[in-house]
Amino acid sequence: MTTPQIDWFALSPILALLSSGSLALLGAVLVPAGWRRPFAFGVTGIGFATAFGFAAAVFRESEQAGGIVADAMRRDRWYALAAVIVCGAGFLATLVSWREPESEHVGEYYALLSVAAAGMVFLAGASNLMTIFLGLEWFSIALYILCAVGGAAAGLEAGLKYLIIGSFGSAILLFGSALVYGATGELQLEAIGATAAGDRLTVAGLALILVGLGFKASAAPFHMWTPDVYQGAPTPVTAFMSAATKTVALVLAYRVLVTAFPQEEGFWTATIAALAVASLAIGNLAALVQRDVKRLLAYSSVSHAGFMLIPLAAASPLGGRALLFYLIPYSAMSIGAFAVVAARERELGRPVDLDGLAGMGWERPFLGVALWVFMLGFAGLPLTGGFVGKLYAFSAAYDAGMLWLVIVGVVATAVSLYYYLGVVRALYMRVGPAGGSSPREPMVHAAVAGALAVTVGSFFGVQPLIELARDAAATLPF
Amino acid sequence: MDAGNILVWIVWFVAAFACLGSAIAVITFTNPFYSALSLIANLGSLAVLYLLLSAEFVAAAQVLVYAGAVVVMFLFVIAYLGGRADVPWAGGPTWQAVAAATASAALLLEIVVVIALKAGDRLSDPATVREGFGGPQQIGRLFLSDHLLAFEITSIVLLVAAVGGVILGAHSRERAD
Amino acid sequence: MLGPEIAWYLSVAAFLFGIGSLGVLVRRSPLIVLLSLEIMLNGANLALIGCSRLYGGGDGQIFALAVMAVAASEVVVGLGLIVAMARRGLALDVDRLTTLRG
Amino acid sequence: MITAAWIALAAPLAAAVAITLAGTSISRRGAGYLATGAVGASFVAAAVAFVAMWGRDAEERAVLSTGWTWLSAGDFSVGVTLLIDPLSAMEMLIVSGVGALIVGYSLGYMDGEREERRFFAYMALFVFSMLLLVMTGNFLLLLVGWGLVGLSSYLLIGFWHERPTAVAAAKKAFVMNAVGDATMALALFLLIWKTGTLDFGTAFARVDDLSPTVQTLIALGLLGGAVAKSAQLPLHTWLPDAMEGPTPVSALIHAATMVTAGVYLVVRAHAVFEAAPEVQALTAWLGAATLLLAGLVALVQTNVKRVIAYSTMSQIGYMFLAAGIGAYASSMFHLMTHAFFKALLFLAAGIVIHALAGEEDMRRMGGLRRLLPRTWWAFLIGALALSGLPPFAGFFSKDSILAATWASGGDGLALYAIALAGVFLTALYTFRMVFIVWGGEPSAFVREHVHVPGRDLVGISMAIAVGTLAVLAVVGGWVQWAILYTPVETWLHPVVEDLVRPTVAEDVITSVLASLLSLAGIWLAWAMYSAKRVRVPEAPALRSLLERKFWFDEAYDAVFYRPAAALARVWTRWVEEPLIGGSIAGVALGTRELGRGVAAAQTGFLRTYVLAIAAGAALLFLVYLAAR
Amino acid sequence: MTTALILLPLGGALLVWLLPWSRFWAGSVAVLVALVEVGLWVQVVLGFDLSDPGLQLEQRQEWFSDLGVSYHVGFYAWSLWLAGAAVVVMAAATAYAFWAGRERPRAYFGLMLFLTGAIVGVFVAQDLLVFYAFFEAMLIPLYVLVGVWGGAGRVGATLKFVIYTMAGSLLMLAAIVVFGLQQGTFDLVESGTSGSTWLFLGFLAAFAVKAPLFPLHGWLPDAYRESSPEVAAVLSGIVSKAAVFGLLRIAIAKFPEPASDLRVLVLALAAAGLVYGSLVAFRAPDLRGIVAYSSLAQMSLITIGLFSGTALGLDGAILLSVSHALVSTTLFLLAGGIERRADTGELALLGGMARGRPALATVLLTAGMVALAVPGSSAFAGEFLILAGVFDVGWWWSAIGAGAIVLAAMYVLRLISAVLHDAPGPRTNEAVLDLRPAELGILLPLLGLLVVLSFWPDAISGHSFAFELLQ
Repeated sequence: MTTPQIDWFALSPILALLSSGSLALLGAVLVPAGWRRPFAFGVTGIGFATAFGFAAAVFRESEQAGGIVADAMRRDRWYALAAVIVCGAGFLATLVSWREPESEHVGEYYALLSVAAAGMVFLAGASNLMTIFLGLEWFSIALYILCAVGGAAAGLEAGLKYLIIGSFGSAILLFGSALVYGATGELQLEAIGATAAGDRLTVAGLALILVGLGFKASAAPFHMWTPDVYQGAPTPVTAFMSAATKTVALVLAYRVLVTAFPQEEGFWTATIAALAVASLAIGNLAALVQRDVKRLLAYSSVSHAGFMLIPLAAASPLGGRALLFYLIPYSAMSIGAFAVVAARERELGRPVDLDGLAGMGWERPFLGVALWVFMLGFAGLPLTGGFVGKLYAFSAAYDAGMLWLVIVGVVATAVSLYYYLGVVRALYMRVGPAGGSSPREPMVHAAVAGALAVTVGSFFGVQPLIELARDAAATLPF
Repeated sequence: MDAGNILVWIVWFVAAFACLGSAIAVITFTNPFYSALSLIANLGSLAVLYLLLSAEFVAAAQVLVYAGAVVVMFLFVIAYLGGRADVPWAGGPTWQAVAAATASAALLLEIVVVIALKAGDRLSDPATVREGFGGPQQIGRLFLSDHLLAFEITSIVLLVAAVGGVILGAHSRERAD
Repeated sequence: MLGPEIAWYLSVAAFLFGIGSLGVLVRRSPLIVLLSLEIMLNGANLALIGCSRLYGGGDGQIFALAVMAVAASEVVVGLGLIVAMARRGLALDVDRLTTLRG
Repeated sequence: MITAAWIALAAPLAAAVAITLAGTSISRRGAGYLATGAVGASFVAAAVAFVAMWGRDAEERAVLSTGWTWLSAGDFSVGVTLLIDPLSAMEMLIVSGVGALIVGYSLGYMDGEREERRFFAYMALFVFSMLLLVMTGNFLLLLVGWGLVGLSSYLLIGFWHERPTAVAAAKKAFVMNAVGDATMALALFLLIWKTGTLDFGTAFARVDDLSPTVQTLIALGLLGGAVAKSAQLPLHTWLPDAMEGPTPVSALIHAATMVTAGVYLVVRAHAVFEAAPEVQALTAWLGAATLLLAGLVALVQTNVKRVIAYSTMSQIGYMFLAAGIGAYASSMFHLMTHAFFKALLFLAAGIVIHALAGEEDMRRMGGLRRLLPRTWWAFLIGALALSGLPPFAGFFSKDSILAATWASGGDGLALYAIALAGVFLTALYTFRMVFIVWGGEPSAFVREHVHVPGRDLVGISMAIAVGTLAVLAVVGGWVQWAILYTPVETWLHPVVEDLVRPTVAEDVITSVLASLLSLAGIWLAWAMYSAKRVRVPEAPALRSLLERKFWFDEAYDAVFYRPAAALARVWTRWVEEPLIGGSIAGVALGTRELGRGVAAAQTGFLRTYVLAIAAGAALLFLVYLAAR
Repeated sequence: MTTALILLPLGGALLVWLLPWSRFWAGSVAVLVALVEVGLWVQVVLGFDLSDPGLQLEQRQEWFSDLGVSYHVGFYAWSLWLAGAAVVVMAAATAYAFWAGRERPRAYFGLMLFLTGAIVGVFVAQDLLVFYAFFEAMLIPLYVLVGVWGGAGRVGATLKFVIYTMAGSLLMLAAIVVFGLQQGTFDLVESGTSGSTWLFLGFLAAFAVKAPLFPLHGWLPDAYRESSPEVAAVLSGIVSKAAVFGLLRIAIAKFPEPASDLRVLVLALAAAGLVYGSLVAFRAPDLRGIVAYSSLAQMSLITIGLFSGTALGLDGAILLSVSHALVSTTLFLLAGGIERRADTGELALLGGMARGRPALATVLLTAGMVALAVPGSSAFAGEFLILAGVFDVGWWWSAIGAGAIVLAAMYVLRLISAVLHDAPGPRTNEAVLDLRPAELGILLPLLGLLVVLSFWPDAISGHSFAFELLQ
């Protein structure tokens, strides 16, 4: 029996997160009650920061891609960059979580946050159908609990819905994996790709795997859990989910499809394109009539899944680059927007609908401007990275000969403006409820500022970011 | 066809029908308690199928872990909440039930069709396996070498679930005060 | 190999999967929905083990074991949620979980 | 000489700008003096230039001076260019001279008006514009002057802006002139593309090489501008309405200078018209038709200014006729004498109106001869000059036009007949006016306003203007008597050569005929309106035709204004509001409804959500199976 | 220098937003920055070789290399004039806002300065993406400026405006992506020309909305009526000129064949817009309606010039653009002043204002005369060149244009008469004062520029070299 060589360095981001999670959990027991919150918060924050650093280091040191533990995981820049994004998102989400949850399970909350992020980071590197399934369940189960951790009815409802639908999705993914295993006898992605068994069993497995991945990325028509869960979950959790889940789901999807199913490229590119169109259509249309801001953002995230599926459908190095780039500002904007909602929620003491935003732009100038910028970023207007992201996504689609997808994307953007600007309208053009003094939210402000910096910075500093994305995308076998 | 083969076929038949029958029972009983019990039958018959497939360790684990632990937990919860009747097919619009049946049947049929189409091909050529295939030793070796990560992750997932169970269970007690 | 070919096992797996999904789709009690999910996972497990036998590798069995653990985890969390909801006096009927909608 | 020309051009503009900018820091009188002084200075400068030109050889009299490039693009370039030659010098003298007199007259006439400053600024602006029109050396700046005189005309007609009729008349004048501007602009475009330049000299030299169609079109476009500005058929209806302006305005703009700009244009661009003989003939016929029509309409007008306005149209008809047959010198000569006597008539009428507190209806006048004796003499001189009786100015200029018409051959005889008929009509309506206004006994209305008989010339400025013009209306025509000497023709010779040259016999016979007709007209007027020996014919149909001015206004209203207004209303009501404005709202609403539908599918039922996934999976599966 | 022209107002905007200025100082700083911007522009002109038709004062900095995108700015002679009009109009608008007083001054003036920077950016952009970025960045402050500080119907107006313009610009974005990838660079100087009709239409759509061209002007009446007067002035005066820049620099210069193939279509639309706008302006019941629709007509005329394909038409279009920017601003600010006094812009309720209000009358009259392109005015010079240019394409275009000038006379005179003349209207009372010195201080420089341009339109038309761009 040979104990496998373990590349601890490559796993360091995961280990850092697991450590911080364990510490937070221990803190829930060992640290005196008054100190639990700052302790857990601090430990988690440090954990994310450390993981972020490690991930960056892994990125730098991984010019040569390689496998970890019998190729259960890949150590490459694709993984590392996704890990960086997840850790960054997690760090911001931690900041937003300050004062959350209101129940006594503070340590557990932060521990779960860390552990969920660890699972996501792991999943970004997973390169084996088994580790993929496990990774998915790892962070999903953590998220199910996080949804319900506040104990509110909506949270419980969201948690249960998420659990049942998520398990159903996982089961489909699992069965698909079994079919692919049956067709090829392999679980490892590259090995599957190398087994030229482009037969019915393989495509059948691919179909089910696509459904599972589409579900995680909340692509229509597998998106229906998204609005309910995003709305019901505690806002910081929603923020984290919207950014990080989508990141890993898409990054993973790209890896799986490109690595394991190169022969079936015609199948999945067409499917992804169709999913993209459906997501764009349904997400944008449904968002038009939303009043609850979190729900509106949830539908917006569905439509953004559509936008990010466009480079996926391109199946090219440019597409990979486009996806990774898109994820950076998207994650920042998403967390930032939910952070602002969280701040408003705490100020008003109730869920925020559009009326709840009325006049906020004037009362809370910083948060108002920030939310404005995030909305513009979502809409893909210049001066935000959202614009460059869309540009790259469209470029990739055109490059892959899918001009029609560009047109669809453009039309969808036009529709989306209506509700993004609706938020801005609420912020600035309505008279709000008489605003009291804002609770001091330095952490949320810091998170928003960070998100803002990334959102705007990714517009001006495209070159360095796109180089990162290019190096990362170069590791996938296109 | 020798006698051993016929015996296996018979066992397979019994186990497979028990398995499907109990599965149908799970989803048709109005009382969750009976459903949970049916699940035990389902798991047991599955274990037999696993044995036929030379997966001894898995079969054992199935009976011990699943039937022994998971379903018991179910039963506790059901007992705790009281057995509320729940009629299948009830509630929701008719089209929903029709669509549900259609979708499930379609999925099922499609998979079966795929398998059937492949049946004469690759699926009819099982490998010859060594002695000890599916035994605890082989499983243990795989878990600690190639699938070390899977093993670790499984434990993490279980830990997370445990924490979750504690939080969700304990939480409401506090709320009740 | 004695007895039926692997395809037969896979067909049983498919039936289990289908029955499980039907259960999820038609039952309103979250408990039975969880049970149905277990059936779906078991179907997948059977397929995995069958394929494992087909290729003579242990990967499928390992996978199946991991799935069992995951299934157990899901059940733990699911039951936790159900208990918590019951204690909060929420209806144990997925059709009545519709405060989040639209 | 060229410096003097620039000064002549700049002085009135400077005055206009100064008055505008000074606002209330300049007194009303001051503004008047400033404007009069500036126009006077202009006249002096023009005279200096004239004298300087006189001293040169005939061939060296034309001088070009470009101030700066006004407009250029690609190879096309137009400068602010002055062309000072005998023709423009003559016009400069008329414009600035008559202008100075009338602006001076206004000092008295407009005294006490609240917005006197504005009036003088506009007047100065007008003189500048008119000078620009006649002095410039290219078509574009000519068009600029053309437009600016239109603008000044608009401003001055609508000077009493609280009178709706004045405002309406001003707008009408502007719009009709804009039509002329537009046709002229089109001719200019054609010139640009066919000759590459708008400079008079070069363009005229190149016109000969163009195809006949192009030549005709250019000439037609220019004629359109000329017709609009000079109130000839069919763009004549604005002029009578323009009488809503203060009387000095009518005198300066709508009698002496601006309205004759069309004649100037035809003479200036004679090369173009000569290249297009059909248009030339059309010019002549339009002139003839206008002179006849205006003469007829003038017979039934009751407003004293309108009678004079129609007579102006009619006289300009003579000028067009002359220009059309190629009697350019005669045309210009008549333009000059007409400026004198028509300005005189207006100013004299202005004194009457002033005396009667703004009343312009002839029917309420009468018997003013004794009350305003000096004005009476001035008016009478003007009337005689207008009727073309020797030795008054009109006799010399009009008779040479008539003779030239006879001599021109072709259609000439028909035109000649019309022109002669016009002479009769002129005398008739002029003296109808004379007898009604001045003859008979003063009406009660008159007596009420004019208390002290004989004190008619209230201000020295008005006296000077009327006096000078009265003298000019007599002696102005002596400058040339075609039978004996032709200095005007000689003077203009370097610029434009007459195409027709009547014989002495034709001249003499025409003079006799015309004088007799004129006398006949006067007699008939006396008989009908003073002695009442002859009944004014009833002929109600004819009368209403004339009173309605041949229904031109109504026709234009029905053909152009109403359809345009209706179209505007229809577009606003049925296109702009529902379609253009509403379409986006409709699209937005539709999209929203679609969104409502999509959101409604999100029922909150967990089983539906799962179903979506299951169904999606089944469908995808099926498609994959079918495709592989 | 070019970049400084962009950064100065943007920096000013940040300054106004971030420091706690009082109402007075926020406005003062903004006006000061706007004036310094004008000064900077003058400085640029002084350092500019006005006889050189090429790109000058170029600056280039790589932005992202894999798609060939760089921050590339520079001035052509003709774009220099457009930028000049922009900074002047923005200065006037800012000053007017300062005088009129606006709620939440720091936000307001910051946005105005931001807008200035974005507009200048549009006029100097030499890279498609830089252009697009500034083009859209312009929209952001406008959205708020109209939506927050506008009139009663502002929200609807804003929505219409944004949806229209964004729909157009997104089509343009698609076209940009395709064009840039086809060319391998997004640089406008480096890239070659394309023969694709579809791409051309994509660009055309964006600019046709922005200009606007018939029938894509649905946003115009509301936006012009509901925004505050200075914002309406900026919209019609300057923002529309971004379309001029785009049409010339991109649609025409980069797509010579489609532009000439579809010339008749564009000209027909523009001619329709010209007649349509003029006629509807003639029916409009209020001040701003007339100016708004006249803007539609004028922009149509400018488009005709741009698509005439002749030096006369193109240079004339630039001249008319500058002239229209100044006139339109003057008229909107005046309309704002009148509405402030009379509390309404309904023509039926106004009238007789000339009596006793000489400054108002003179300024309105002068601006109106330029607006109707009285011969000798800069607008006339521009229109003359445009129509002379398009005469080469077909005489009928010129004929329609000439006819529309007559209509222009009709609606402008209607405006002037309805405000100034006839008997005083119901809202013309003693409280309606003449223009204040501060207003004159804003309006007279604009009028002064117009007068100077009227005396010497060649300053622009002869030093634009718009046609040379297409060589």
